[in-house]
Amino acid sequence: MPKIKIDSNLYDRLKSVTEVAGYSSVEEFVTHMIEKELEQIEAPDDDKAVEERLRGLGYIE
Amino acid sequence: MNKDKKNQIPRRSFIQGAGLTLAGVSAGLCSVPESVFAGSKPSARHPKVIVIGFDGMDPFLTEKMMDTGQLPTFASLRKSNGYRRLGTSNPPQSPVAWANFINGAGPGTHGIFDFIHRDPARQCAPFFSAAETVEGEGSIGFGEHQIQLNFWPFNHSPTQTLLRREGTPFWNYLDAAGIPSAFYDLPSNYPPSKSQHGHHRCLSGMGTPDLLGTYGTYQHYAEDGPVRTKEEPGGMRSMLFFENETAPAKLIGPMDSFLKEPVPITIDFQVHRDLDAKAAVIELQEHTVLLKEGDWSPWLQIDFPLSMPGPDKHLSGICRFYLQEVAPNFRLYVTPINVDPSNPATPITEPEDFSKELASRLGLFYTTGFQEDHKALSNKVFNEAEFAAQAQIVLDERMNLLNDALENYDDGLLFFYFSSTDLQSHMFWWDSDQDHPARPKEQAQQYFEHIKDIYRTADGIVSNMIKDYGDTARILVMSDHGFANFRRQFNLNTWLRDNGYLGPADATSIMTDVDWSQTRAYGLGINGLYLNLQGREKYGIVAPEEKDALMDELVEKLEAVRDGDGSVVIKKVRRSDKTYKGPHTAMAPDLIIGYKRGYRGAWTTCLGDMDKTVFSDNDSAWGADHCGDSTEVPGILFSNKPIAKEDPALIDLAPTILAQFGLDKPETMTGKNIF
Amino acid sequence: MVADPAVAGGFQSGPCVYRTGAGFAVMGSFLAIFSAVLAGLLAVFTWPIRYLIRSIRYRRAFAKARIKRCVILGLDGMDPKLAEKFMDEGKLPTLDKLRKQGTFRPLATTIPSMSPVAWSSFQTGVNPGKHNIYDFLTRDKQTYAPKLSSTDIRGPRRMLKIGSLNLPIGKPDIRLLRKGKPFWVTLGENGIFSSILRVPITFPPEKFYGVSLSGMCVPDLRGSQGMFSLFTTQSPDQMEVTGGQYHHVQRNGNTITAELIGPDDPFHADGKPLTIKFSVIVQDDATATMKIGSEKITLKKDEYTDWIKVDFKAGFGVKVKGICKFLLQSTAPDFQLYVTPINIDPEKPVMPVTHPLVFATYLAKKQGSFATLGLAEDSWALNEKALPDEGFIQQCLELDEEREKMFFDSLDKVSKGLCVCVFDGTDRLQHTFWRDIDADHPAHDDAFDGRHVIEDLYKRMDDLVARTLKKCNGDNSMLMVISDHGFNTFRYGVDLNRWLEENGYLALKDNDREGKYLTTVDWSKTRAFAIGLSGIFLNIKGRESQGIVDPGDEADRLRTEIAEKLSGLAHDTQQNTPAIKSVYNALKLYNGPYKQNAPDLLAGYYPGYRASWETAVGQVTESVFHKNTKAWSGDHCIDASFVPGVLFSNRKIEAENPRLMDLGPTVLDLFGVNVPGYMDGKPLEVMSS
Amino acid sequence: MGMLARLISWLNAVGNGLFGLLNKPMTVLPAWLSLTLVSAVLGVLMLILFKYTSNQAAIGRVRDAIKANLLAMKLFKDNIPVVLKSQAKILLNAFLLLVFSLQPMLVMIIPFSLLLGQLGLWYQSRPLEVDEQAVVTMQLADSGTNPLPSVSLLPSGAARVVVGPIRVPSKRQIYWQIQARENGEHTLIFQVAGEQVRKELAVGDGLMPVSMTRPGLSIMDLVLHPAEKPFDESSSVQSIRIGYPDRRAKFTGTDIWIVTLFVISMLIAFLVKPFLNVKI
Repeated sequence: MPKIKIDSNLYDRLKSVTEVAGYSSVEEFVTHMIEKELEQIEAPDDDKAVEERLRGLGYIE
Repeated sequence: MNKDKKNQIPRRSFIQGAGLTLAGVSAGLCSVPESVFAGSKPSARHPKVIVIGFDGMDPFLTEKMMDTGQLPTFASLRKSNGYRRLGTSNPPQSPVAWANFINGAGPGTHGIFDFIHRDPARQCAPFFSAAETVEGEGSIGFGEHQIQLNFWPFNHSPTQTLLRREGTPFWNYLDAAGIPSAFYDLPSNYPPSKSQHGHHRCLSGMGTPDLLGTYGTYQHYAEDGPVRTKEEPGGMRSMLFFENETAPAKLIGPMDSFLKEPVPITIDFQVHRDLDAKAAVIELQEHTVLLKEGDWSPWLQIDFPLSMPGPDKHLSGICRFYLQEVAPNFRLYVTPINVDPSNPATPITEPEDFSKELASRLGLFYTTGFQEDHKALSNKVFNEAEFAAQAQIVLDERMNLLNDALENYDDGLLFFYFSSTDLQSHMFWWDSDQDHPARPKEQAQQYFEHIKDIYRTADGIVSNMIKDYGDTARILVMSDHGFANFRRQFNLNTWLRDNGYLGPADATSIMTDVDWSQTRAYGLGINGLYLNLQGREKYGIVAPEEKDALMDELVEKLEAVRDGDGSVVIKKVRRSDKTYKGPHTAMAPDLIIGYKRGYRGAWTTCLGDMDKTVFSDNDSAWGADHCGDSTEVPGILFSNKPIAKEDPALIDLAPTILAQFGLDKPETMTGKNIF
Repeated sequence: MVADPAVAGGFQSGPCVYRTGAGFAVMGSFLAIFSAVLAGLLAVFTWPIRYLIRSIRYRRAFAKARIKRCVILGLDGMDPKLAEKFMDEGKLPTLDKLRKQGTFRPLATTIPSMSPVAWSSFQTGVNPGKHNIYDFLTRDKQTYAPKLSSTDIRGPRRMLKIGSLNLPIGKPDIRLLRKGKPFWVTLGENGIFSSILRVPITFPPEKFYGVSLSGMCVPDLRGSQGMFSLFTTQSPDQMEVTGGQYHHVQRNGNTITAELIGPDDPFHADGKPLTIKFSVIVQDDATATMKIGSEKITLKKDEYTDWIKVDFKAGFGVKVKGICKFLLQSTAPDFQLYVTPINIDPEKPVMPVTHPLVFATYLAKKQGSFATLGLAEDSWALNEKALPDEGFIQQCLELDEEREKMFFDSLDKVSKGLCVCVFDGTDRLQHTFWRDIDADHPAHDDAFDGRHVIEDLYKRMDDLVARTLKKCNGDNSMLMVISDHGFNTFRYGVDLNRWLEENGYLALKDNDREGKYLTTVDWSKTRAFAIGLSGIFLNIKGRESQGIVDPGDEADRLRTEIAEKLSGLAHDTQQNTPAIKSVYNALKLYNGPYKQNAPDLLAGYYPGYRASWETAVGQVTESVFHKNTKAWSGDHCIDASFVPGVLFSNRKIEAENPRLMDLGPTVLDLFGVNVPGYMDGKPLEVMSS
Repeated sequence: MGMLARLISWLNAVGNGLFGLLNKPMTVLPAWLSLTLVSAVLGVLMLILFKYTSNQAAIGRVRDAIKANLLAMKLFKDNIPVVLKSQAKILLNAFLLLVFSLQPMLVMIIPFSLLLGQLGLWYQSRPLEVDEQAVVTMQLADSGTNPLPSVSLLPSGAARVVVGPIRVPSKRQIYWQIQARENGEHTLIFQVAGEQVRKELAVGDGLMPVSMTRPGLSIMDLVLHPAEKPFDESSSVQSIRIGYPDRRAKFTGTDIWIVTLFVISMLIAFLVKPFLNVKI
């Protein structure tokens, strides 16, 4: 698993707000930030199979 | 395996050993290994030097035979100024002589002065001079077993044999210069010397023990043998009892060193005889051997299992059976159990795998230092003809080995040693019209003729060598000493006692009943005389300031000794402080007795025993020897290049060989180039 | 003595004859012994070192613990009212004993009261705003298509194309979308071992100190949530049905040959699935033999086979390994063979379903193959009548048995720490057999009077609890029996999209009512749409790809407006009971970093109602209300206040209104581990026994 | 006993016939290669036989149990009682595995003993070379204390008698040392008290079948020495053995061909195992 370096001051700031913001860990916090940004930038995963994947879920038809 | 060879030798086995060593002394001088290509082949080509050692080859007999045209090859070498008598060592005993050859210098550099030395701190406790066995330490016991902790992480040293020879052998200089050298059967080189750079290889010669750790112990089985196995010097005898023409027997092997109280490993075997067919079947382990009367079996590999607390460990030995007689007295001889060259229990070559390589090409062969079983002859297990036949087997094997050595020889030094000229001479030599003390005159002459045959064989060997390598190689043929009759024995200790140097007057041995406070000098070994010196010997009484005078007095008196018929007995007595130079003279005797031809120190005096009379006839089958004064028994030296030096000696050969390869003579060597 | 030479020297190979024969045996068992001894020695010798490291690293492990072991038995969907009724009737003696001697309380569930949401809150001890699961489904912001809320599977990033070959480079990216941190991860960080079996929303498995087997939402081998196959000589009306496929087969004498459809060929872009041929030879009315791959199987009518291994060969020596069960339903006049969805083979899983990876292999070796599919009970086969009631019940029983084996093995293996195991049969059987106990249900059939599927289920669970308790006796174990929600009837579906359309919030293109997945919606005129089982999303500008609602005041106003209008929505005039109790504004309901991802509004239905089947998948029908005539007749996707779960314990818990999200903190507290600040749940006060 | 011995000698005759067909191809190939091929075929045969004679289902279960316990030791390594229990179970199951292998072993033992007997003819010993010597041992029937009958080896061009006959009454054996004279498959003819007795002698330098012993009617001997017609129980001669030298196997560096056979056949069997779906 690749590791990313973060400025230690930034890390301290992150850490101090992680819990307040409702994250369970700094990693979760950072991951969420990245995911949010990626969502804006990345092309959608053009996946026809979405429908397939839902098949059989008892609650839906 | 060498457990019984300790620093201090039990008296009984010591005497046995002494006899063997005597044999070795004489055998030793002959052996010069050939140089074969060693280790990694250096890219550069090197000069070729081949040295053949005929142990104990005598110049007087050789010259006589050359004069009568019986040795044409030698004679032609002599004609081209390629022959000299070769000065031997002082005393001319094998360990001393071969060490001189090896170091290119006298005994002061290698520290070997006799086959027996004594420890003055323990007054006169004797020990072998050439090698010593050091007891191992750090073993652990399991019940009746013990295991040597000679592996990681304990690394305790196991029982091992150490070579006592000091100084640097000349092949080390060759090895360092990248020149290959190979030595076959070189004496005084067991355990086989290590090669630092991998250019040296050798098969150890005289001094190599058999699997029992002795210098050779035959086993003899006969219907008239002793009911309980009986040991004798150099052998063991047992009785065979046939029931329905089948007799059980036991082959006695090496000590089981994994037992706290070691006992020999024995292998049961069966002997079946067929009186009508005059033949026998021997079943031993997986071998079934059929022998007619007078047949020798091939070499048989015998497996000796050691008792380990874990998996069994095995020692491999080899031996041959010889069916002497089927009826009326069934007699069966078994050679000493030799170390198996294809699976050596103890290294007998450098590198260790060299012996396996040889065995894979040649099959099995004798590996002990003394191969001709002279003890069997001395003990009357063999008659003369049987001994000669067995000696012929040895010679044939060695000829075979020589051929192989030459086939695998490219350049560098090849040294090859023959013992036949020595051990057979000890038993068969008689170059005199006088009566042989032990056998009728005609018979003595007949056996002497056999010795001459061997000389002719030697001529043939050299002839082939000259034919094949005369143009490309420097060929040297040498012996370490000559030979002389051994008709009369002189008991030095009896003489010292009778002349008031050793007391009391009724003493019988310096080992038991001597009074050291009455003793100023004692004899030990074949040629050594020691003063009982204050501050050196434990019970020394001779004050240092008296030493010089006492020595001069002894020299004078000893040189004046005459036999009953008025013959001179001792040619020269030498003071060691005026004879030896070098860093290792501590063990040297004070005086070295140089006997005339025909005389030698008595069998008994070697270990300090006294006889009733000073003189006695030698009635042993061992009827010839060479342990006289060095000037009495020179060796021979032939070369295919004219020899410049007038009086070459053993110590000159090492510098000469080095010079052939363009190497300078090291400072420690006192010999000189003979060319 | 030397033996007879003919024996001694001659044929050394004599004993070797036996040696050769014995070779296999010795080799086989030698390897086993060797590895055992090696592994054992390794474990024993490194134990002190590991112990030392652990004790240094986790000085506090168990130091302040008040219990040695905590066992949580999850019975998905067990309803407190039903339980209470059966207890009062004396049908659940063990649970009744817990009620009297320990604890029995309704357990407040999450809004919405759905398993993925509820179990996520259980795992993490937080409200959905912090774990990001609001429904089974969420919508794709780009395409408006529904997608699974818990797991995101993306194919390998790169493909190597050679002709028609499509070689994947690298592994597919499988991502768990549940956020937050399960409390057993926290336990592990404090040196406490856990065994977590089949808790929903744990796929893909996360790393922690312990073992886990993923539960609900693990896909089958084809990547779906479970697709059965039915091979029949009848000509079915349609080949594709919800949750499965029909295959028309020909009978040739006594032989039927067909192909089992597997996963897509990973090496071909054309999307053709891999298949495996099989043949069935009918023996008589009740038996047939089947050959599939290298296996030969005897089929008996109305009996499931064991799990059969099916290897789909994809070329290049790659095999995609799956397992499935066969059920021979009839041989004549029509041949009919039901095949369960093809599960990932746990012995050699193509996707990780356990942590560590070999835990699946361990379980498979220990107890044989077992279902790995998240929703293993094939309710769609029942809905589509591919399975009769008995066949479905039998399936549930067999799955529960598998579950029980691994659960009890965990109890044996974990003597200190946490054991959690969730049983799904309770949920699936209540969903499908509620019609039996609700006489007013559209799918109710008087013919079923006298069968007690649900009652039997509760009794069976009571027995399970009894046996679990036995294993917990005398070792300072705390047992909790919990459910994530309760149950109620599901008579009518509510088509929220139709309601939105009727009220002018949603418009269709060309009045097309056939398309699913919101594909027929006219986004330029749509301000709100519903998808999933309770959620309504606004079509917000910048958030949805074709959004038209301004995110600010307009959105706020719209939320309030729809919520007000929808609350109290009542069924047609004959029915006085309203359908919707209240509509929640997610932004107010949730707190946490992910609440923006939640549907804007959540509908809380009254009992008897639920989002309609059509709404769930984004189809817009012509009426708001639909009769539910499916076997799937019970549900819990209604207002959370109607369907709390249960909490039983062998210890007294002093809390009037315990919540599902309080359990994690409670366990941490019992083990003496500080409850992290981000958790919303609070430790319940547990009396020492 | 007699019946069984007769059956084996009949099977041997069949085996001799079958292996006789192999004569040509075998002698063309070098010994190590033919042995390797034979080993490979044998390995596969044994595997197939094992599959159909063993209780595969039970073996599969036991192996699964072993693997499960191995994994348990890994998964629950911090729980020492679990580790120790798993270890004990593995040992128990390993023993069970042995037990389950007994049945196929018993089935295999008879055909493979006969087969190994045939292979032994080819690979155990090499024929004598010209001028090479060997010991011939004749075992006579045990007829109490009667003196040994007069026996002689009739002179032939095949071999020369170097020593013997040597008569060993205690073992009722007679020995000769013979020296081979010329290449070929010869027959030694012995005159035993008016009766003539034969024994094959192989001289040559290639690969040829070498029958070390012409056996009597003992089961073990029949299995080990299939090539020659066994002596009748009533015959005054019970066996004749020639002490051929061992053949050395090139691959393993050992002189025991059966080790090569064993190693290669096991190796092949394990390589082929997954394809044949055999549980061992």
